[in-house]
Amino acid sequence: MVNGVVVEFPALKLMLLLPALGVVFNLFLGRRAGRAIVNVVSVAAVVGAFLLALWALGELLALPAGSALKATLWSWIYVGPLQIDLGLRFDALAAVMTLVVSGVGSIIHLYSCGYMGEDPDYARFFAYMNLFTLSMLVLVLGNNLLFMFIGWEGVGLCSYLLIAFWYDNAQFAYNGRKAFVVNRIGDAGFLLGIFALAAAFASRGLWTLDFAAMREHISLVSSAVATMAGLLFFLGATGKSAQIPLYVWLPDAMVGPTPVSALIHAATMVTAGVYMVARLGFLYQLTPATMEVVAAVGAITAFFAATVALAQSDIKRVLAYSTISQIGYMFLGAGAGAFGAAIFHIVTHAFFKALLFLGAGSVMHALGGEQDMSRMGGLRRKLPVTHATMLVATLAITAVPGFSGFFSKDEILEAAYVSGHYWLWGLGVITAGLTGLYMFRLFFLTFYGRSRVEAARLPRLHESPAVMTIPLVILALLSLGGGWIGLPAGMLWGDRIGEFLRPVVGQVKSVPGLEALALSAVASAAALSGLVLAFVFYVAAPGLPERAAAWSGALYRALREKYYVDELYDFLVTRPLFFLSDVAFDRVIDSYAIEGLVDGAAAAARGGAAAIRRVETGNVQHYALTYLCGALAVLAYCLYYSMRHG
Amino acid sequence: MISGTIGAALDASWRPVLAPAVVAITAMAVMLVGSRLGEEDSEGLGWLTFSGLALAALCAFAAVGRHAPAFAGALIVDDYTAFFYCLIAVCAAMVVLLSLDYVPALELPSTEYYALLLSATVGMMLLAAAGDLIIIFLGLETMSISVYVMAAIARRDPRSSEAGLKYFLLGAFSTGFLLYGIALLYGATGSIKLEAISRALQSSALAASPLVLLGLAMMLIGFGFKVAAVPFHAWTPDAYEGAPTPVTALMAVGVKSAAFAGFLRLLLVYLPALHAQWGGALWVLAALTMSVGNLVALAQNNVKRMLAYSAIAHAGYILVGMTAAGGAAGAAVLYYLLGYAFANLGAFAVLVAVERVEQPGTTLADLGGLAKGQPMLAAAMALFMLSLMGLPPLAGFVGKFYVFSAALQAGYVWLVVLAALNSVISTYYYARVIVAMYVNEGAERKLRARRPGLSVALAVAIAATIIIGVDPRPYVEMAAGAYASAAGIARSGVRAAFLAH
Amino acid sequence: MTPVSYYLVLGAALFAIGVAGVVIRRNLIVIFMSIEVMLNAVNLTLVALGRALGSTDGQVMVFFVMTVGAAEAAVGLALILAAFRSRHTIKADELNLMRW
Amino acid sequence: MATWFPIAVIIGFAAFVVGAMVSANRILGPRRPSPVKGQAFECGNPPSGSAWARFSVRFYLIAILFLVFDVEVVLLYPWAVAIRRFGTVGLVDAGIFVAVLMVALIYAVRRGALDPD
Repeated sequence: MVNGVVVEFPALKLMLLLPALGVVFNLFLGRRAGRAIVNVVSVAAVVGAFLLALWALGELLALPAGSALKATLWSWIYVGPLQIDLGLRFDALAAVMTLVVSGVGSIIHLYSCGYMGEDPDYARFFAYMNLFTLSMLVLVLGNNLLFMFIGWEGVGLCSYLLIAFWYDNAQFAYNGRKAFVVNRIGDAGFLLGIFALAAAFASRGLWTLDFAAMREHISLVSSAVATMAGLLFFLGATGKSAQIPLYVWLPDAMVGPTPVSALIHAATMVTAGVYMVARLGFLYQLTPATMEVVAAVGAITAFFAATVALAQSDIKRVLAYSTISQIGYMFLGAGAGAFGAAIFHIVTHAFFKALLFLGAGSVMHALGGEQDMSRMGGLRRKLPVTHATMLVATLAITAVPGFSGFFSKDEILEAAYVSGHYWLWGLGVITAGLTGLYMFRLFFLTFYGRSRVEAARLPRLHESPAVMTIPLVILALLSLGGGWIGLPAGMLWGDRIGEFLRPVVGQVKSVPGLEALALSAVASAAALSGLVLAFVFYVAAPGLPERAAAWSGALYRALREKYYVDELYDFLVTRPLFFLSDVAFDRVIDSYAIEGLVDGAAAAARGGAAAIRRVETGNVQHYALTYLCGALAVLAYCLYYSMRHG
Repeated sequence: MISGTIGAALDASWRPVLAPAVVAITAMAVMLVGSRLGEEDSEGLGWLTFSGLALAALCAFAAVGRHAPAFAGALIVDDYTAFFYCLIAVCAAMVVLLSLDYVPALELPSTEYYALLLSATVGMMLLAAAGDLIIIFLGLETMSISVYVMAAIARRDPRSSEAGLKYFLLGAFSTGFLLYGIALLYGATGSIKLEAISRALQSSALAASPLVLLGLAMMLIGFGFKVAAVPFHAWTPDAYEGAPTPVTALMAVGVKSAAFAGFLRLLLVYLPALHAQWGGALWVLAALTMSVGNLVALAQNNVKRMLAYSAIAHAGYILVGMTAAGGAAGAAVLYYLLGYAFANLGAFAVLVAVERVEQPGTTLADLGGLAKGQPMLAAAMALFMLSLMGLPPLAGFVGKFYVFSAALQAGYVWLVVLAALNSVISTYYYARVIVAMYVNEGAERKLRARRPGLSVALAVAIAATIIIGVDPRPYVEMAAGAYASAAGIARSGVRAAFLAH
Repeated sequence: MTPVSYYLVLGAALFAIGVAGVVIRRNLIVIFMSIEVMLNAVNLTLVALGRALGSTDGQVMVFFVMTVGAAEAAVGLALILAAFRSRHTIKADELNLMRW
Repeated sequence: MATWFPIAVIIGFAAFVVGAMVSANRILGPRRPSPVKGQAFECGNPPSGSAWARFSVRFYLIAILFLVFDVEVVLLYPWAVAIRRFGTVGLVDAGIFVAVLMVALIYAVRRGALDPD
């Protein structure tokens, strides 16, 4: 371990204060202040945080490797000898994440000023966006698990509120419920993981939830506990980061405003799970079995989501599945021990995926909210800037050599191969091919071919205003060049981001240059063949996809219907829970069962309308009977106890 | 000479009951003044009640810093008592603030309303201070009988009288069980003083006697009713729904705190020798209470009814803490009650503000679009829901964290896992309220002009919910000190188990 | 002298009769009377135990139970009256405005 | 003991006869209930109105008040028995108790609970 120093840096608090002020202002004064001031305040809050992050980065780079900046807000909870401070810690890992969150966040806030230009509820929208930025900063800067959990819950809440921003009630009732249930399952995993880890340390006399301290003393934790805690945390990560089995909420989340999808459901929040696993890397490295699970879930999710993305026609849904797939890559990297590569992929993914969403938003903006790709096509001349920037992003996500996605994905696949996960590496390569296919399918369907835009919308087709296109251009530049901070070791200036992160996330094995080159070549070839296939299908011979779909029949239907997983979950989880609540407890136990007890089985058997009429409760005597049954149970317990012990 | 004797008697024995005495005198004053004034000046009566309660909250401090039996052991005066005197007085005062414009709006008989509120408060305080079985019974009944009538006080609303009647019938029914338990415990140990009972039960032969066990079981059943533990909970939703909203707030907060105060003192402080006996029963009650409360709450559309099931669920979490027993658990429960009280009071305050006169009872649909029309009210309600949900860093989360950690330290791993899963389920129905306010559209509604009292109550609840959660240390110290004082262990003893130094 | 256990058994039987009455009878007044039977069963138990133990606490307790019981009776009858006025029934199972 | 035996026989016989007559009625008698038979017997006239005659609520109120005050006074008996032992303090305490009852009485009077109609 490299010996760094920890330096007090109070300006970190300011980084949280700025968005917090933005929230308060927008929530309570926003409507009165008017649109222009709201725009300025909310963007300034995030940009200010970004500038502070740059300043902090400068300070950090001046310190020896492995150092960190810290600031303490106040001491929060005491349980036994356990003291939990609300403290901030700005080390290399947090630095990268903070820059991504505030940097990409700034760009998306700027874009939102244009995108939400007509919405009457802009103040509320920006209040939520600033609150989200605040929570996300807490999540990445928190120096202990509990503080991180505050941010974790906060981003979840904001995501929920922002998804709901444009929902109509009926949809929300169903989708919101699903998103919520699924996410809470993950959160329960996280919370139980915290308890497990805290208890494990406490049993060895160490009372802490602080990352640095836990990392130092991780050897105190037995591998069984580490496995359990690791799996629980990973369950939390699958919920937040939309991995199998808890990914189902993300595609539904796409009904929110597009900047929200870009910020929350692509660039930042959904990668929080990866960040958490990287942050707890010291825990995962204790247990190879957990690492295997992480890697396998990641690779399988990547592949699975890519296949679903092939058959979707809603542009944002394709992007949602592509996000799930890319995060799968990140977990593959993390599971293979290459936490640095996973974080690197978070960075590049934030650039190109935010760009893709914002580009899609620009298209939708031009088409009056149309999301169905079967009603797009031939847009490249009408939307030149959007087209050009989307092309860069699509090339980047396809991992064409030289674009940002290439470097990070390459590192991940190399790590998977080197660590001996040959099957998962193979799956990753196939997925790379699929990525090329479905992304260029999206690209060609949108911008090339015959225009399928509804005639009524054609005259009003226009490129988006500058406040929206400038962010696109900035992101395009980043997608193009952002990967160059992590070149393969030994090439030019080498893997700068990897070296920067190494003291925090550790080192991975690498392979000799020639072998690495061969691995890259295979992956790139797969990606490019996907690209070519997409060209053939959607530009050169547009009739082909129909025939292919007809030919594959059931498989295509399964893909289109997302393997029917939503239906399965609804059947297995959501409905039983509500059935239990609604029918079992409410109607049956409270009334039916007791009614049966009172009047004998005959009454219950009378059935029909009579039974329904008789299955009335609110009857005070049923309550008394419940009470009596409870009382008898308690008495029976005591009798039993006294017989056993008396 | 005589005045000297009386003076000494006052000093020796009145100081500990200063707070309930002030409340009782205020109650009589309200009866006398109110019956003279007639119904026009209900607000004046409200402020009279409020000032009496505020004075009582101050007088509560007269009990701080001593641990002494008073009235020959009938009452116990210590920091624990002072803590609950204060909490109960504050809760009741907040309820008065909620009632100020509610009582005239619904044309409730204000003299009776405030007098009953005060006598219920006296009962709660006595229950919290009870040092023998008679006072437990008297406190419980003074509180309950007053609240029965308060629940039924809206005579024009048939649901109100139904709520009162149901609450009364089941309450009296459960009183029978509690009383039987008291009789058996008295018969087995030969004393009604808790201190003496505790000493008698040190002998293991007596502790295992069936009479003691039966008495204990009956008392569990009786208290189980008051704290709304499943399966003794069935009255809760109906009573909460039908009662006028401020009365519901009193039931959810005051009655519950007082009942837990008595229950906790009885079990954790005086019957720890029987923990092996009651621990198991409480385990099951806690598990059932959490699960049923949360699951049934999912299906509710009436907000008051939903809050009733939520109150049941929270009783379950508190029972988890009680199951764990010990200093850390006792302090955690006290802290939990503090956070729970303010979040709930706040939620009911919002309901009072939103409720329509012509149609009391608020459904989720009624909350639709509240965020647009009343952003402050909606934000406040969201805050309270988040705290009840247990979202950090609000009071609800910290309370749960303490209670669950105490249970974990005591080795109740599965109970904590169940509790964690339950709090996951609970987020759903709390979130529904937020969604209703922020997402759903609703018809523009004319609200009653809000009087300053209600705004003050809201502000206090908001501030408390945030402050108690964000900076819990002073409140945790207070809770730990209170429990330590009751348990007669050195304050540092509980600290060591609970607080870092 | 009759052993105390006789009284205890009688008390228990009375208590059980009261409980059964509460659960079975539908007339609110009768339910209420059953509750009074429960309370008086406890009173009997208390007096018997107090005498057996030679302490007055039991008897004192009975005084309080009686007074509280009277207050409860007053309130209970008033509540039943109020419910009867608004609903015109004293059947327990017809008070079901609120449920589920 | 022997002198009690005939009495026991008589009691037993009486019980048997009563039991036999009641059960014979049940076993032998035809039962065809009809609405008319179910009516209350009012000397041949059809019954009118409910059996729940309305009393003035005043009766009820006074009865309740009597009940409560009557029972509260119970608490004074033990005090009266031991009055000398409690001395001045006891006197003051009892005074407070009575004062509280007085407040209730004043309240009841002011509310008109004791007014004659």
